[in-house]
Amino acid sequence: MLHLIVFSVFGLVCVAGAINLLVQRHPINSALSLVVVMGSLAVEYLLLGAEFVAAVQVIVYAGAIMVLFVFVIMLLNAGVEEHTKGSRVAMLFGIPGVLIGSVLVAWVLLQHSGTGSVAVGALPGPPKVIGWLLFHDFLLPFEVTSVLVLIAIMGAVVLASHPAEVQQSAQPDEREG
Amino acid sequence: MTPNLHLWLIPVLPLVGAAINGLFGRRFSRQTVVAIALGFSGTAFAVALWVATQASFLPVLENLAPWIRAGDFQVDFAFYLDQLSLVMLLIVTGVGFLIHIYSVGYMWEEAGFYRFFAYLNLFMFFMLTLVLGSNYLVMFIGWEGVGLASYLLIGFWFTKDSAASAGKKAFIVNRIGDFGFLIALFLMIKHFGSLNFVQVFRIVSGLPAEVAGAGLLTSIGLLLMVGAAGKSAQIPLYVWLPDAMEGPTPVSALIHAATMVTAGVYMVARSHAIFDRAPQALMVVAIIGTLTALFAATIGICQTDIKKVLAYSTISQLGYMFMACGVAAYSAGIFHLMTHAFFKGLLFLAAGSVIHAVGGEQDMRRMGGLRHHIPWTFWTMTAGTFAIAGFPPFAGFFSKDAILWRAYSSPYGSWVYWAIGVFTAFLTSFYMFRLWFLTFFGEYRGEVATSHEDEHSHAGAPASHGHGGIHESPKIMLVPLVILAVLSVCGGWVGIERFDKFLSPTFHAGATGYSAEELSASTPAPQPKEQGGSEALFTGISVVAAALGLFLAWLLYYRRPQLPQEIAKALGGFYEAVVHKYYVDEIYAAVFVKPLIDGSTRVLWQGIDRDVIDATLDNSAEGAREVSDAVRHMQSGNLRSYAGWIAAGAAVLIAYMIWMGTR
Amino acid sequence: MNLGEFILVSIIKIVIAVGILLTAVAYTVWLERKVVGHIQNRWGPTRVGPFGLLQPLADGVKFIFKEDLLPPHVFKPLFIAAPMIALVFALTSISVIPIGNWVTVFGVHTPLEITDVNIGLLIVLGVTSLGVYGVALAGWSSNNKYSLLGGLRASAQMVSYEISLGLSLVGVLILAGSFNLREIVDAQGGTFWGFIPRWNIFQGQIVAFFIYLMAAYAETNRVPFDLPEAETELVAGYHTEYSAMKFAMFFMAEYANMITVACLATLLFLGGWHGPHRFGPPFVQAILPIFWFVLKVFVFLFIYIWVRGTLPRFRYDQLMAFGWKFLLPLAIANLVITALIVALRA
Amino acid sequence: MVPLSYYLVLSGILFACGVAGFLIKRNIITIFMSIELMLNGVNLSFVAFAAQWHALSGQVFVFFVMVVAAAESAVGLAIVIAVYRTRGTLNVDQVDLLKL
Repeated sequence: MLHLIVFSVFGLVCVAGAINLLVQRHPINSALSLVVVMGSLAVEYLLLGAEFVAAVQVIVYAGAIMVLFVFVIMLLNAGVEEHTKGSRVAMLFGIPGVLIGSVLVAWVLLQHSGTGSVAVGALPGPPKVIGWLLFHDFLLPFEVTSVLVLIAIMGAVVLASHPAEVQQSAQPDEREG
Repeated sequence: MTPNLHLWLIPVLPLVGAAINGLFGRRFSRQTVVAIALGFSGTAFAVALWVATQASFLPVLENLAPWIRAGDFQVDFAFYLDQLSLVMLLIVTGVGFLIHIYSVGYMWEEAGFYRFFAYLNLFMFFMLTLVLGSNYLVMFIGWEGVGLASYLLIGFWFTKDSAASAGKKAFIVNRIGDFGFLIALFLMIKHFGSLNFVQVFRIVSGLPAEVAGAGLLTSIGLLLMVGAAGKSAQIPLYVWLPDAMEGPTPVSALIHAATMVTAGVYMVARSHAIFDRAPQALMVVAIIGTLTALFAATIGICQTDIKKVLAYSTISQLGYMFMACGVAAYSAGIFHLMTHAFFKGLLFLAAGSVIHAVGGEQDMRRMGGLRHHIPWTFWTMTAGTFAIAGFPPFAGFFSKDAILWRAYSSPYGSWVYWAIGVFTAFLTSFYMFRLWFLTFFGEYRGEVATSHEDEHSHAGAPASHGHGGIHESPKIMLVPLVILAVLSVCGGWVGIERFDKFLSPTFHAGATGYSAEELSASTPAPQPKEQGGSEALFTGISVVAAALGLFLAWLLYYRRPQLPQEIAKALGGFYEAVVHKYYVDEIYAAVFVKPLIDGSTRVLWQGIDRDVIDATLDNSAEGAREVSDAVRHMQSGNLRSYAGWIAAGAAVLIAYMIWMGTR
Repeated sequence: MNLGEFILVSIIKIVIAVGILLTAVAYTVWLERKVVGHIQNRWGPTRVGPFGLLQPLADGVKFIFKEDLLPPHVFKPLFIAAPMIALVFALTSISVIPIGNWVTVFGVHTPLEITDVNIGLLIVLGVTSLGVYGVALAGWSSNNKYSLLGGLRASAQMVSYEISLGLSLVGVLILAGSFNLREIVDAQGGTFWGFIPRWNIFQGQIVAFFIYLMAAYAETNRVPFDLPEAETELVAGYHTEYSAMKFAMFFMAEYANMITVACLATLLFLGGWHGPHRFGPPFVQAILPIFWFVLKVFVFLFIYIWVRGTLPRFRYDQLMAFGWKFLLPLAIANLVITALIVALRA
Repeated sequence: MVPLSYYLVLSGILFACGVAGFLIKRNIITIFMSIELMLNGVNLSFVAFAAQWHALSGQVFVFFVMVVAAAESAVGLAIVIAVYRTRGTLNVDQVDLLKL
């Protein structure tokens, strides 16, 4: 019972955050809603016993990725979203498509809700075991992702770095400051 | 132990020369080009001579590399040398080398000097490949290659419309023959599973002879004959050869008299095992040869262009060779091929020398009395003329006499062949002496040769010489003439019997299934059909025919030069027909070319190509454009639209999956 | 222990912990003013109470009663939320930090921390990594260029140094084989050859300790890495527009973070509550571990203040270059070497 | 005991919200956040399935998803910065040309 209550509370927080993300017109509000979603998801992970995943969720998603988002929003000083009518297709086909798809999936899932249920901490994911899995069964994907991250770092640096002439004109200013 | 003869060297050497001259010749001086061209072809000749000294080891099979391996079917790059190919090898390299030398003098002033020698070397390469190939496919490479070289050389003066057209004509007519040849090859692959001479002949000799009816071997034989007729200018595919005289005279001598056109004869002789088993095909060969000989000779009588006369004479002589092959007297055919290469090469070169002397004029009616001006040419040409006319002891006498005798005495022969052959010999003698008298005797009928360049520049021969008057050719042209003249005189002394014996391993090898009668068909042994004594009588008749020709020519063109016009008037329409080569070109144009062009234009081009194929493509392109016009609005560049499509598609997929899952 | 008892004990512990923490924060401020004052050859606070000991109390009263300014151009919700976020996360992280062994008080057996979890270290890291939102949002919502620059600097700096910080801890984790802070401390009990304690700092993690030290200074925006609030260029950085209690929250959050970092350093590198041989009566023996712990934290905090009093500030590009080009490679090298040694020993 | 399907429905709702955000929002950064939301929804179902089938590899996959998400957001945000620098806008409706 407690499990269901906790699940429902944080599930509702999750959904509320997600909907707030859609409703808010300022990106920074959306970003904070997303942080809330991630935080409550971490709690859901804890409920399922995945404590390590929950911690990493907070550290990586909330603590790093979303900080990056907030940082970019601040850097670009992104303002309130304009309401341009750019795409009829998205409204005519996309939104109904999403609605139909999600309703269908939910319907099917709830039809079979009796087939399986999980208890609190159903599958503890201690860091040691997960580390073992990562470095043995998933060693190759792990290494490949490391290469991916390296590429992403270089790509981000190259993409976001100023063009040469801007950099040259910017450097003296920095020194003066 | 068979020594390694390095046969591959012989064709490859000219190829290297052709490659060097063709790729870099533009920057070389003429001397360098000559050195390269003569060096490589001369070396090839030397290697061929050395190979000939090793003749005791024949036959030799040299397998260089595998080419096609498909299941059991296998074709290799392999060379095969036996007595037959050795004879051809020596003719090709020897005569070819002499004509190379001659060309240096003849072509010296031409613009595409390096190009000419590159082509000439290329021709040598392909001709040697043809001769040395150990299977039909390698032979076919050479076969096509010499066609290509011939095309390039006929159209050497490609800026001249007639030369370009003549080149195309030669190429296209040859395609018809090659078509037959190819089908013959396919039949062999299908039924014998091999193209290797040795294997094919072994299989063929195991088959029973097809005495009546058109079976497999007859079909193959006839198809091969079609190929041979194309390459060797036999009825009905001879029409390209006279036009091929548009090319430079050395080319006419080398390709269109001495070597390439004899490839058909070589091929038939090489395939003797097939023809021996297919008497029907053999008969067709003989009939075609005989008719061609007679037919071309009659046309030759009325030609006025010195090279055209020689061209028709070539066709006629090739007819003799086919006649010989057609009566299974292959060695006689090859013998005549050899002597013909000598004297016809000589005649062409001498004719070139004459043309050179009179500054590009080719019409005999404007020559005359040249014997004092160009004595060397006159005497060599005389040797050639007597040789082709068949006077003893010149080379042509021996070979032609052998053919005529075999045509009668062979088990496949008939007196009809012999009679036509003798009549043709008379005609040959007549038109050759007509040429001789018109050119060298009487008064000079041309204009005084100071400003001949304008009017003769059409002729293609070296018209740009900055010399005046009639003059003898340079020594570099005369040396080959003299050598060939000596060969024309002496070339036949070897005699048909010894030649027969030399070639007998080729023509009798593997013929285990032969009956004794057939075996002896190509030997001069006494025949049950006729006593040996009558051979002398036949020889006498043919010599008399030749002499008759000489007399008639003397009468008409030396003694009473106005007589030919009167005879022509008397003959009327027939004479016209002969002058116009029996209107064969016109008939071909009306029967084949025009319907083909009309059909292509109306049906294939305007009907199928434009209204069906083009229309299909145009309409589908138009349709695609219209559809794209409508659909491209989807690709607006708007990210959210794309996402909308994806979402809608995903919804459809989910719905489908659920529907499938709940069914 | 039933649910009610659990909740009761938890509440008591939370109240005690927060009380101790806030007091510690207040007196860390006092300590800093005193120490820096003496370093700068002056007295520091002396007027309020003996040795100025009541100065923090006076400051608190002042902050509470000051007018709470709300500038007109700020983004109000976040402007108000930002200091709360900062303080909440700063205080939260203390909840998993143990200050001693299990004790039995009034018949209740309980660890000397609010809760003992398996992944305590990760939670501390996660919560501190969330602290950056307070600073960043404060800078952005103030709608002021100095604040914005401060906020930007803070977020970039904290994200950058978090990597080095985390990597410097991995060596310790490899040695201990656990994320549980209590187990990590337990692994450091005992001595080498009877006199060198088996602290991680003496187990080859000395390099990691200094990396941690430097990264921690940057994480807490302290000198010499206090670029986000560099007075000379950014007025006061991200809290330029803040005053009264909101400013006090940032202030408290900063010092609470310092204490958290000091506790973590003590737990991970300095052997936690382990000290020399036990001596004295049972009561003293019970108290001694806490004493050792507090002493180590105090030493660490003293170093903090000492550094503040002596070192100048970095330039921003130097700060980033230092973090990415020096600390990070060093931390990785330390990690690799530690892993190699452990693997070879095993 | 909570039925597995509740978790899955929650994850589905999050995912659908992400898709809807992609469709509705005009700001590139917000759209990016919608992608992260979708990834989070997927992660939840991974963990839920892991608990259901007692297979820890489900949790390991979450790590890979996170790593990929981190890499993707780093590169993506760099692209956003580059786009903003050249176009001066973050509105996707105005960024519909490949070439300026």
